[in-house]
Amino acid sequence: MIPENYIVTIPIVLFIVASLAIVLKKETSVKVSSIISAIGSSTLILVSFIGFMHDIDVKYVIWDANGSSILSSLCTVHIHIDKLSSIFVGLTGIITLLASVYAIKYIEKHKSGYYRLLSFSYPLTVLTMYLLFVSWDLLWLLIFWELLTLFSQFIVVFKGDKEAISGAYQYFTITKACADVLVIALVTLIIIVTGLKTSYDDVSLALWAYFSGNKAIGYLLAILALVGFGAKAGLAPFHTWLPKAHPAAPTHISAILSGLIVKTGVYALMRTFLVFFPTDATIGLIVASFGVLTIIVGNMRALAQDDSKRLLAYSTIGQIGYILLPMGAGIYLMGIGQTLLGGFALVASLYHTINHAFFKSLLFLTSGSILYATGSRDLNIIGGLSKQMPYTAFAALIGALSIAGVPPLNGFVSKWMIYSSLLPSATVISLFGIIALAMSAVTAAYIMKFFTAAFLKPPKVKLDVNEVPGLMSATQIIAAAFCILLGVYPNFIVKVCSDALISLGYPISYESFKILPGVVLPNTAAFMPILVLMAVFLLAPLLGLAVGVDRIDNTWTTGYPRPTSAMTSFGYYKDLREGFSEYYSISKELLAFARRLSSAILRMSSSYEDVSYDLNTMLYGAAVFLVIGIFVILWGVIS
Amino acid sequence: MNAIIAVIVNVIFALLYAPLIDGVERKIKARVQRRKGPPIQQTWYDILKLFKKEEIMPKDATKSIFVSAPFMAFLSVLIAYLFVPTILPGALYFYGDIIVVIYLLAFSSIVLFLGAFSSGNPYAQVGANREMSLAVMEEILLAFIVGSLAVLNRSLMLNRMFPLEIKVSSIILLAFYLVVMYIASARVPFDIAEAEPEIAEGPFIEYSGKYLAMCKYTIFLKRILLTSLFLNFVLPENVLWRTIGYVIGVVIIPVILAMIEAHMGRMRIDQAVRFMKRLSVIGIFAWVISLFGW
Amino acid sequence: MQDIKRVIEENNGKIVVEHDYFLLVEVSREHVRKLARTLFEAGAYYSTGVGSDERPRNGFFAMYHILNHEESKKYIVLKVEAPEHDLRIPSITPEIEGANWAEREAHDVLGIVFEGHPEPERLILPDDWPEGVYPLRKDFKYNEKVKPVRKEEKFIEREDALVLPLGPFHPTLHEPEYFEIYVDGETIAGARYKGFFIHRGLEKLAEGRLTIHQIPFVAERICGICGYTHMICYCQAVENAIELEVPERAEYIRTLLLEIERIHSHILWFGVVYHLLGFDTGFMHAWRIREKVMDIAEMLTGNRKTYGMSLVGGVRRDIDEDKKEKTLKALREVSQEMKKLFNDVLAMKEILNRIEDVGILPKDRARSIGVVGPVARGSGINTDVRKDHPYAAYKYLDFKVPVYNGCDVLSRYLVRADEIFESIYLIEQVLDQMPGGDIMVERFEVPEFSVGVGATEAPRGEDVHFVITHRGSKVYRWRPRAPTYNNLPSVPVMLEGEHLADAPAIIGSIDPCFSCTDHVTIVDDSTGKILFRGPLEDAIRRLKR
Amino acid sequence: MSPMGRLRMLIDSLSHPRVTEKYPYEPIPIPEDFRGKPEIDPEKCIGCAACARVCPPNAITFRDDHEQGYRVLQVFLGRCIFCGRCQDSCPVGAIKLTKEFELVSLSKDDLYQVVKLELAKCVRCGKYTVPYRYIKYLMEKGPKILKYELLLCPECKSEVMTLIKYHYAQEVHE
Repeated sequence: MIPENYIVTIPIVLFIVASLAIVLKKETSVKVSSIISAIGSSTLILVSFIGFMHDIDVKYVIWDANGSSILSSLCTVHIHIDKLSSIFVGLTGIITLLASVYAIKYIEKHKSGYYRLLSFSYPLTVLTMYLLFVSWDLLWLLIFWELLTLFSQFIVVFKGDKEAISGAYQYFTITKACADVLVIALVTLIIIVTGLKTSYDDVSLALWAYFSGNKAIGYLLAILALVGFGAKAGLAPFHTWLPKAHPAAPTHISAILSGLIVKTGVYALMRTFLVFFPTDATIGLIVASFGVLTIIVGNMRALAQDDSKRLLAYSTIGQIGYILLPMGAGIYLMGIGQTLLGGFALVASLYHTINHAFFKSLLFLTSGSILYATGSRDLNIIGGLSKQMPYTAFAALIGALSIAGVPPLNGFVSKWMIYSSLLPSATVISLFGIIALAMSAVTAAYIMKFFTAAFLKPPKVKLDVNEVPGLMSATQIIAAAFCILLGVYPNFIVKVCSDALISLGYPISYESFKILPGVVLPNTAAFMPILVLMAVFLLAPLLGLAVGVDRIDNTWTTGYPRPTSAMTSFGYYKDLREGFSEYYSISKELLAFARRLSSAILRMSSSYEDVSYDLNTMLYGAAVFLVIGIFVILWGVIS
Repeated sequence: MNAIIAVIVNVIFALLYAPLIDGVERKIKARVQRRKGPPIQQTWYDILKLFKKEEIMPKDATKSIFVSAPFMAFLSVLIAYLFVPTILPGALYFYGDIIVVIYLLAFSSIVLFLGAFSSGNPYAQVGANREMSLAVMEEILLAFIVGSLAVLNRSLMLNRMFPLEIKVSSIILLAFYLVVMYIASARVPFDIAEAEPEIAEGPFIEYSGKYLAMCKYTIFLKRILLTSLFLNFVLPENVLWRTIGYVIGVVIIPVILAMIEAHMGRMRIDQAVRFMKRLSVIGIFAWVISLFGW
Repeated sequence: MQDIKRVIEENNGKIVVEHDYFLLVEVSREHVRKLARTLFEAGAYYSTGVGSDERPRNGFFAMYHILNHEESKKYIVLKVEAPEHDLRIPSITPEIEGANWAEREAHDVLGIVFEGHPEPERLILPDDWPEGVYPLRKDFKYNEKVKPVRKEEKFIEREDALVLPLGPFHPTLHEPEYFEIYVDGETIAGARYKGFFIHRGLEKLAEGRLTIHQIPFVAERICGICGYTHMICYCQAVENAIELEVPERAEYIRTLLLEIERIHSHILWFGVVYHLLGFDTGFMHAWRIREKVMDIAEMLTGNRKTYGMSLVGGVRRDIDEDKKEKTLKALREVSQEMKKLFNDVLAMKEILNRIEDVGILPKDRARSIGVVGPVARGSGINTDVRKDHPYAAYKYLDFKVPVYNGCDVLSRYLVRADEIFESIYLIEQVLDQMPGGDIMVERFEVPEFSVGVGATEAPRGEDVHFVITHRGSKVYRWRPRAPTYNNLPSVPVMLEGEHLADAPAIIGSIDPCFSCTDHVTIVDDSTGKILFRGPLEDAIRRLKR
Repeated sequence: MSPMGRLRMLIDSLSHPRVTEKYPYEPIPIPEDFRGKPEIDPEKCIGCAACARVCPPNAITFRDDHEQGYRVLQVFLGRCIFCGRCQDSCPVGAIKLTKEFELVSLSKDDLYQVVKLELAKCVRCGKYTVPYRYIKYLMEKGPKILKYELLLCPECKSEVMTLIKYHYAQEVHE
């Protein structure tokens, strides 16, 4: 049995090795780095498993500095994997494993791009993400946070065309130059508040004490944290970079960006609000309000998209809202003493985080397959792919149905938990619940637009395409299987999530959900998802196939034999959107304002960027820095 | 065990009754148009006839989705009957079952949307689009009802809401629910998705035989489901009175709705969306009142 | 009157025939464009155009442009001739939009080439009709067969819109006709019309086989709703050509039946429109009320629809006092019930919303296309053949012409509603003032090559028949032009920018009567076999398989 | 969405009886002058074929059988448009429009009415000419011309007339 200290470092080593694939040629480099990353990702799953069983706590002392505590924090890398971290690490492991495997074939289709940049930064992105989840120190969190932004920015820029560069630029400037300033401010404040102790334990202890005395500053801190971390998660008014950056990246990266990297923001927010801050109703309300705003903005915008990946990117924003809303609501309900519903909401939030990682990366992978097969992302042009790409279509259908919250897929379970906890609370939160419920129909509408436009409606031009290679469709099918599994057998995840929350000290017990009559758990409820599954998903197609068709004929175009035509993607729900034209015009105004604001920030930050580095020096500088850092860590372990 | 027997009886009742009441509605509509109209079993005859006819599939269609969509829609509405009692009180109740009912209803719209798009017919595309737009608006209105009910009863369990306490808020909610029920049961002026003179039955244009029968059956079942939900909200708990009330109500309400339907013109989809958007203001109002517990 | 003659003469037109009803003007090919333009600017609109093969007579092909000049109460028939070896005539479509179809039709059936026509495409002949075969030429036998030519049709695909084929078998259209509608979402981005699926070849049949007394019955069958007006129109055209005076009592009876036909046609339209708007109860009520009018017609003529009452020279049946009573009684009921129905329906907000400000046809556009009847009157054009070119007994009667300026579907709706009550008023006057006397002129001479124009105000608008007589009680050329022929080109204009859901109501608002419009093409009917294998037949074939 | 108009309409409808006819089970009233199925009376018909000449849709046709000596007059209801021109033109009132309108039949043969009339022989050449009855009718009602002329076929008639004219001319000349 390898000692835990080493287990934690195995992925680190593997990812660094993967990043060394930079020395190879073009596609080969990407393939090699993907393969090694895949192995690294599987070790992540192992780490997460062990971490969930019992907390792992490892300290790498780089050198022993007994001086000021801030220096000692920097000198020590404190890796601590608690249950919350291990959930996120596990997610990282699974999703990146799928993405890496997917990338092996997918990358062949790309004709040009910065291959080496990709093969170098991709493993490092995963690595920094991993380290971010496991580090137990605010300063190191900040360091990894910055590095993650840096490396993930490089992979966004991979294609090197105008879209990619501007997407990466927006991504970098907004999340880094804008939000990171806030994070730095926040961390500084915390350090002052906590007396320069940056370990999570110290921070949470000190902040709880401080908060009761200085509510105003506490709220300020909360808002700063929300904006700072939330910007990376795609929180509503600060989301503008997301739909530009995510579609620009190669698809397996988009899947990671949407499935995981936004989750770093969620993780940081959870860490902050569930651990550092006391469960205060006002904070919860603030978070929940931002969550609702994010839901509305993301969903309504997604309804109007023509580009498949852009649509999914907006959908990510909306789904982040569905994660933040129950989180805020949970904190709020905890704060006002409705612990049962509150705990339920928090579990729902965590559950939805997991679900979203699966179905969103699945959907991005299918959109990548479409891109791979047809070379287009434009929902106006593609269409009717379900015949040529049946596996992809099946996977996409599962993904689409689960994001739409169709029982018994996973999206339904977490959404059902959200409404079940929010609606009966008899507070303003229930209005948020109503909005979330209403917006879930919009979710269904836009995701059905994505699915039907890509796979069912007749294509505008005849497409001669084939199913994607087996490796790619296999990853999609696996992700789809997860979507089904998490929906059909939810109690495992509910247990995991509630355990994680319990370990954070919340008065939730998995058993306590049984007090609620019939949570969607087979052993406690009359509602058996498996029954619905059997009935709808198996019986219906079986019945349909049993009935069969007697005759296949031309499409009935009211008697005039002309080829069938397809709806433009812009035409979908045009009247619905016109019905909400007020919303769109308001949001247009707001967007214009945000654009002015961001351009001002851009101007500032771009001068800052210009002075500090051009791309190459940035890359080398970062690489050298990282390699040195890692060696130092390893050295600390050995000594 | 009792609940299971009740559920079986209820489902069978709904299956038999839903087409029959459509026949009654046709008769009523004929009467207000001063016609004689077909016999009340006509809808049953129609469904049986459709079952005997051949099934045709357009050659552009995606078979797997095209053939399974009508059955999926049908079964999802049928499953919703597990949670909503009809003639006998008693169903599978659990916490949050009303959400499941709403999602199942939405799911039937979604699969019909999928089925319509899988046929590749341009009319089906337009019709499905309308269907989805309406479903979104319906869901927004239903969300307000469910939210307000949850606030009012501090619970999301249907049997906790049967019957509703008589309060200002519950009366407003019931009135609001009646309007939403009318809209959701795809009656004129809200039969925009199927609008026969405009887009020739829209989503169902390519369906024939058993598939068409299933699509139609789904709509009938959905109407009775929504009516039963309403009756459950108002009927007393006493089994005898409840049953009597239910039998009367399940005839009277569709008859009244049919009379209203007969005197309406069809709305345009954008008008309908705006109308429903305006209705949602009442939803907010109802929510506020129920928050105060009036 | 003097003015218009001066204008014609100043523009090198030669007035050949001066009739109370029309002027036959001969004009050379060089001057036709300018003359047409001048006449259009003087207030005449393009009514119809007729091509004619006059080679047996003088070796020329002739094109008759018929313009309606309401101010001088005359039809102006411009005759342009072209020799067989040089079949080119300048197109007047660039000057008057309304000439588009008529010229294309003349090209299709006779092979006259219109120089400068903006869209010289095939209009009325089916796609598989061979090039260079011109069915209305006199050397083409009426029972000749042609071999169809397979042709690949080029379909228009639009990137920015869904192409929605509306027709030929669509529930909106009660007759086979094809609209290709391009929708973006549900907004109509454009529309293309393709019609003339119903080919009966009545013209060729009439010229080839029928006598002057048989044609009225064929003319009545041009339309399934307003057939009688075609019958009268044909009779009047012949009567004008041979200068025959019809007995006054016959004129009154004709008027009576024309107005009854207008009432039932309008009520039918209301029913259809209510059905298109989803208000089926209104549809049922309207048609129930209409049934009373049908009963009157049946009682007066012996048939609900095809009255068969007129011949050249008069009418075939008389009307007695008892029938008068019954008619008046029934009409009073109809009037009452319709008033109630209109009041109740106009109080329905959602119906009003569906027709108000929908399907706009601006006045100037309406004039240049040359729309007629309620469509024109709904766009603020005061035109009515009954007033402008009084025929039958209208010259003795008092009535108003309803005109609305809304240019939308509602205006057309209101025009028709008002017309129903005007018609009832007219019938009351007719029954009151009807003089005694003969109802038929039995004997008359039919001169050769005498030109006649007849026009009536059909329920759908101005109906024009053009006749050239022939020896032996036959016609040399007969060209009926139904009102829908002039109204249809305005539909794409109305549709543009509207909502797809309104398309049926807009198409319905012109009260289209497609078979009226389409009849003009040629088919051999005598063998009972259809010659054409157009898309329609393909569809039927596939169904049979 | 004002309810008043609708309510009025509803009450109005409910307070009046239904208008649906029980037609196939009960007869339906038909007006006096209804133009229904034309019926030809074979007893009265003289075979002049005036109806066939005026019939617009060629529903009435005739065929002379010069071998057997019959004229077959045939009314085919499948083409009839019920205009009544045959009734107007018939000199003896043999063809009349009845009030019958239920003409549906499973067999096309039911839609034919056939009148078979014997043809007279030309007294000069022995060829069949027109029906006997027609000649009889013309003898009684026709213009006062040379009656024996009616017994000739057209060729013989013109020959005879030429002869007569020739003889007459000669007589005059002489």
